[in-house]
Amino acid sequence: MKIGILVFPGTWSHQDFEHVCRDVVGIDCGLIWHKDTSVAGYDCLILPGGFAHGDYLRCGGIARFSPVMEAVVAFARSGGPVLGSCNGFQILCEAGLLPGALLRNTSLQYRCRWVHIRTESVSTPFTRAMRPGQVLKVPISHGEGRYYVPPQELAALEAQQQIIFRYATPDGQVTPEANPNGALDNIAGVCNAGRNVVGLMPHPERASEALLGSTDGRLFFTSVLESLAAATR
Amino acid sequence: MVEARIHVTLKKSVLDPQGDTVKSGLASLGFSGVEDCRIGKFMVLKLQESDPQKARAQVDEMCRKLLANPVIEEYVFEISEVAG
Amino acid sequence: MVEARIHVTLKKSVLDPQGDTVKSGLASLGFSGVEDCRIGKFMVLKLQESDPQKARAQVDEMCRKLLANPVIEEYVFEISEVAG
Amino acid sequence: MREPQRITPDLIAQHGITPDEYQRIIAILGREPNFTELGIFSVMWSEHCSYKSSRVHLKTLPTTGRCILQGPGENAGVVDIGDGLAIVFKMESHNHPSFIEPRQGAATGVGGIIRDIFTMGARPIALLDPLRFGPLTDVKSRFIAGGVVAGIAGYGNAVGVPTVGGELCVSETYAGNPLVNVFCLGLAPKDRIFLARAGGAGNPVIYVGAKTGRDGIHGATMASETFDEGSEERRPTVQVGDPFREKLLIEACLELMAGDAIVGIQDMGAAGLTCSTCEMASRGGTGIEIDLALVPLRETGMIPYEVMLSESQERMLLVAHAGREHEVMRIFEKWDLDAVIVGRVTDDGLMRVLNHGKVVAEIPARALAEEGPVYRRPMERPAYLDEVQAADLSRIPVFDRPADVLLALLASPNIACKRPVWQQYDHMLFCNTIVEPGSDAAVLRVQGTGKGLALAADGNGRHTYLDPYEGGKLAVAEAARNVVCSGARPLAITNCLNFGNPERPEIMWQFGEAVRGIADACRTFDTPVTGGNVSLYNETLGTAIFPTPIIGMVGLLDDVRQATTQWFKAAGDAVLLLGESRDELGGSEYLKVIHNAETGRPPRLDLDRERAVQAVCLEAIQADVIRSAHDCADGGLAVALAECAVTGPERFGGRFDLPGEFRADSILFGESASRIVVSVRPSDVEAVAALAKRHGVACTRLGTVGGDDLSFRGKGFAFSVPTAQAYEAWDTGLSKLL
Ligand SMILES: Nc1ncnc2c1ncn2[C@@H]1O[C@H](COP(=O)(O)OP(=O)(O)O)[C@@H](O)[C@H]1O
Ligand SMILES: [Mg+2]
Repeated sequence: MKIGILVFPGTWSHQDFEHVCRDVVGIDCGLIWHKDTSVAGYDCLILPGGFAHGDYLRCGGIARFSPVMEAVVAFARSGGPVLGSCNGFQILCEAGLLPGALLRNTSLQYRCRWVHIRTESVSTPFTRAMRPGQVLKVPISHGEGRYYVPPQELAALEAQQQIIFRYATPDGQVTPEANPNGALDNIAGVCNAGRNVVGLMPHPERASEALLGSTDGRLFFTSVLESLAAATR
Repeated sequence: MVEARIHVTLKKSVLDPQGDTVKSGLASLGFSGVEDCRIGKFMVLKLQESDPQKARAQVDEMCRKLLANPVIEEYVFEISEVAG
Repeated sequence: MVEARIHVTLKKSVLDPQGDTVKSGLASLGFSGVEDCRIGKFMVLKLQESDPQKARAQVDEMCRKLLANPVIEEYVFEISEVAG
Repeated sequence: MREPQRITPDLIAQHGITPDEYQRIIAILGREPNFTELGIFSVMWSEHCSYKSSRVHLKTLPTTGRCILQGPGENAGVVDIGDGLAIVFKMESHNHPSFIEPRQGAATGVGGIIRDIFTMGARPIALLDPLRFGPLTDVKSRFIAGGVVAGIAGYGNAVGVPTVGGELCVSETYAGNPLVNVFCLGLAPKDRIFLARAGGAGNPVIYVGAKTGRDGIHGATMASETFDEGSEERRPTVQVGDPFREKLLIEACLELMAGDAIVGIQDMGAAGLTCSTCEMASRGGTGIEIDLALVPLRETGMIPYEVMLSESQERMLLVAHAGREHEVMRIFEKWDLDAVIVGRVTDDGLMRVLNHGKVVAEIPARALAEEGPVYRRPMERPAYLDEVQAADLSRIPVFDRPADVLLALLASPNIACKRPVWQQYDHMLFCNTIVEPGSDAAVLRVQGTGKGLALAADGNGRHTYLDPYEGGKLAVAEAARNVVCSGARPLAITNCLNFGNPERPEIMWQFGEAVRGIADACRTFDTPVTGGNVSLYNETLGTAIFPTPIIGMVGLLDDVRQATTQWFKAAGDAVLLLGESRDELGGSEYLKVIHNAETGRPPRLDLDRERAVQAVCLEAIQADVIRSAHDCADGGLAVALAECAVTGPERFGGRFDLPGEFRADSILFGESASRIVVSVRPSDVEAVAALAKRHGVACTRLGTVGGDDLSFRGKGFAFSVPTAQAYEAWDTGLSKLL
């Protein structure tokens, strides 16, 4: 089983995901250059953080047209597990694989800090190893993480339990104070209708070793391992 | 050669904190009369294209595909002929 | 009530990395004819001010003081009357 | 821009070239220079590029040591950290550009120092940003500070190099002249360091990266130029940074340097194409010939003078082995970057610049790069020193409300929490950051080795103003102390020396004394100087800034798990002071904030005592007998104790007895050097005391961690402050202003 980590020009978290996959969790992984046109041979795709194409115009706006994205879309449509973190989340939204958009933080400033997120749904390939309502300690690092969907769509997301994470207090309260960027309803992560594509602003790869302050991020990797194993069974 | 002047603005329903900040910034500078402030993008493209009709169609496609995000933004543009 | 439509753009000789990147982005999308792309800001202000003359003077001052950065940017604006 | 037809004395003067220097140019060329050559000499022989005023002093700095692989002279210093790895680091200033356009000025400063690092073949993994501004209560200074921080965030975050620490100090002295220094550190395989040398006659010279525009061309000369209409647009333009392109450059260059297709590589920083060509030729003992017609241009109508002097960002020059060009081209094509062969290496030692095949400049490269003027400028002890050093501090009244003083100090911008700044910086990228901003030094792990690196930047302009020699020593000592408190052994330093106009004897004296202090301290701590940067002419209206040497110190932890933070860990722990408090109020933050006085003698630093105190702290950390260590600096002992109590993830109270038989404010807030506050398990007190004894270092029990208040007792005072209140003051002090 092999994880493919996409690299766009300006991506910078791919090394960290590679490190966690290889050195921490022990999953086979490989980098996929944005000019490649195939993702064959990979069982799971990760779109990491960074500033693809400098995040010029709109975060992820240009990256979604990279040659590799056709293959990514096909992989997602066929039910393959796809995770987008930070810039990767923004790209997935721009590509239409996830609902909504990510806007400039209400503070108008970049924010790099630890936050807590509450797991709203464990029925995705990336959250199945978590407990419902489990609070995770993970870092954020972004200037444009304010999640937005039009009101009517929000209701639909709620109804179909497509909201996967909400910013919360350490004890799981969803409060305005716990919201670092002004995201609608404290939304930190969502999934698509097929539930196989998940995006979130935080960085699980930065929270996968005790030495770095949290191991909660590992759950994303163990989850996808479990679900892939289950799928092949 | 034609020039396209494109305005991309946030939909009314979308909060514009930058606009709000500029508004309060102006207030603190003593400009009390500012009722509202919205901030968008202004793009000027020069196209190697003689036929304004074709140009218009092209630019509209550019906006739909890349220059604006329909979830949060709307766009308008004018086309004018300019010297190469 | 008057509305001011302000365009703030980078001076010609100032590098516009965003514009350049969007230009190549459009090219890779197949829009080969794009010769140049410059990206600036577009601001719409609503002012509690009946006298267009006064409004014009005010907005000009706002631009100089806050809305534009004279070191690298230039600005133009129009004023029009709108229903409160 | 049109070329002036004749080289007039005016034109020469406008290029900042003295009559003597002009004669030297004629001697080198054997003829009069043309306009392009004059421009080339003017930038290469400018203070910034030639170090003509500072060189004689910098020569006295210790630059060699066991682990030093590359000292000053290349783009950055290189230090061996074992396991086949080397660290590459350097600090640069971007003071003046940041004053003109804070955001872009700071951004391009970050871009520039990052290029210095990956030019050597190292992947940049960390930035520090020591900053100095005027009082943030002043609108202009707040605007500058906000712009600078936004610029560093905007560039550093996008390019993908975490900013893990820095400094922010405010003082009236910087109001008209902010300081923006940026430190960058990179990691490389020890045996794959690249140097900025041209070699092998016939080898192709390749230009890579952004196109060349009229960015940042020499203001003086433009002023002299006769403008025709529409030339408004052609005035020198502020450089705008493009972190995205820089990111591509990093990846492309590192990919290229993983192979052996290139001979040498150099970034185009100040004096862009001019500096990179003649320096590579000079270092390589070769010549270089380039044709400007081949240089990718962004603007039309640029004349050779402009192309050679342009400071457009995100450009590099490299020399490839003949026949390997295609490998270079292939890699840069992959990253969508321009790569153009603009010339070749020659063996005639000349920097020959052609334009469409016609020679427009021809200068001996070595003479231009290495044989510029060197001045031993007159030095004279400034008159103000007698006055400030003789100041009778006993005339300054002792406060009556110590609790309010403590709160005021905790809230003062120099001491208050810097989170409003560093939360705007990605400081976690690469999963190396073990100790985040907020403790004495940042600690990064070195993946795959179990080792760690501690990084700190320090420098106190007020101390250096009151005594330049002591100020130089104190800056190195505090930086080393910060690194030691984090559990690391100081390895080496880089520095940024920010001073006034060197043509004034008293400024030159300040400079010479500060450098002497830095040199003495570096010898004592065995931390050689691997490079740095000198920024002179930091003046407004004839008044110089406080002389401000900033030290960037790097330390090594053999076991990164021993990384130690400054905050208390548990109630019941004993709090000890390593080192002694003396009656030293001079130059303190307390005098400034409470009495608005910047006078007296700065704390005296006994280098051997300092070394001993640091040895105790480091051995105690390595023996795992202390739980926190914090150096005692701005605000003195009371502030240091409060910081231990409130700056961590968990807040504590504590009761403390402060030693000292002198005036109360001096006991509480005096800034005697060579002091470290540590907290230890009760069972370890003896072990630490024994260690201190062995090194002949005073070890005083100050008190115990615990409770909800911070209580202080000592000769002439007894008061307490609720921990929550102390935290509030410290936490909001800066955010209220920024
Ligand atoms: N401009 C800045 N950018 C990033 N971090 C900063 C900045 N200024 C201060 N810090 C961080 O805040 C903490 C406290 O800074 P400072 O009070 O200068 O420490 P010290 O007094 O021990 O040198 C340090 O970890 C430092 O790295
Ligand atoms: Mg310190």
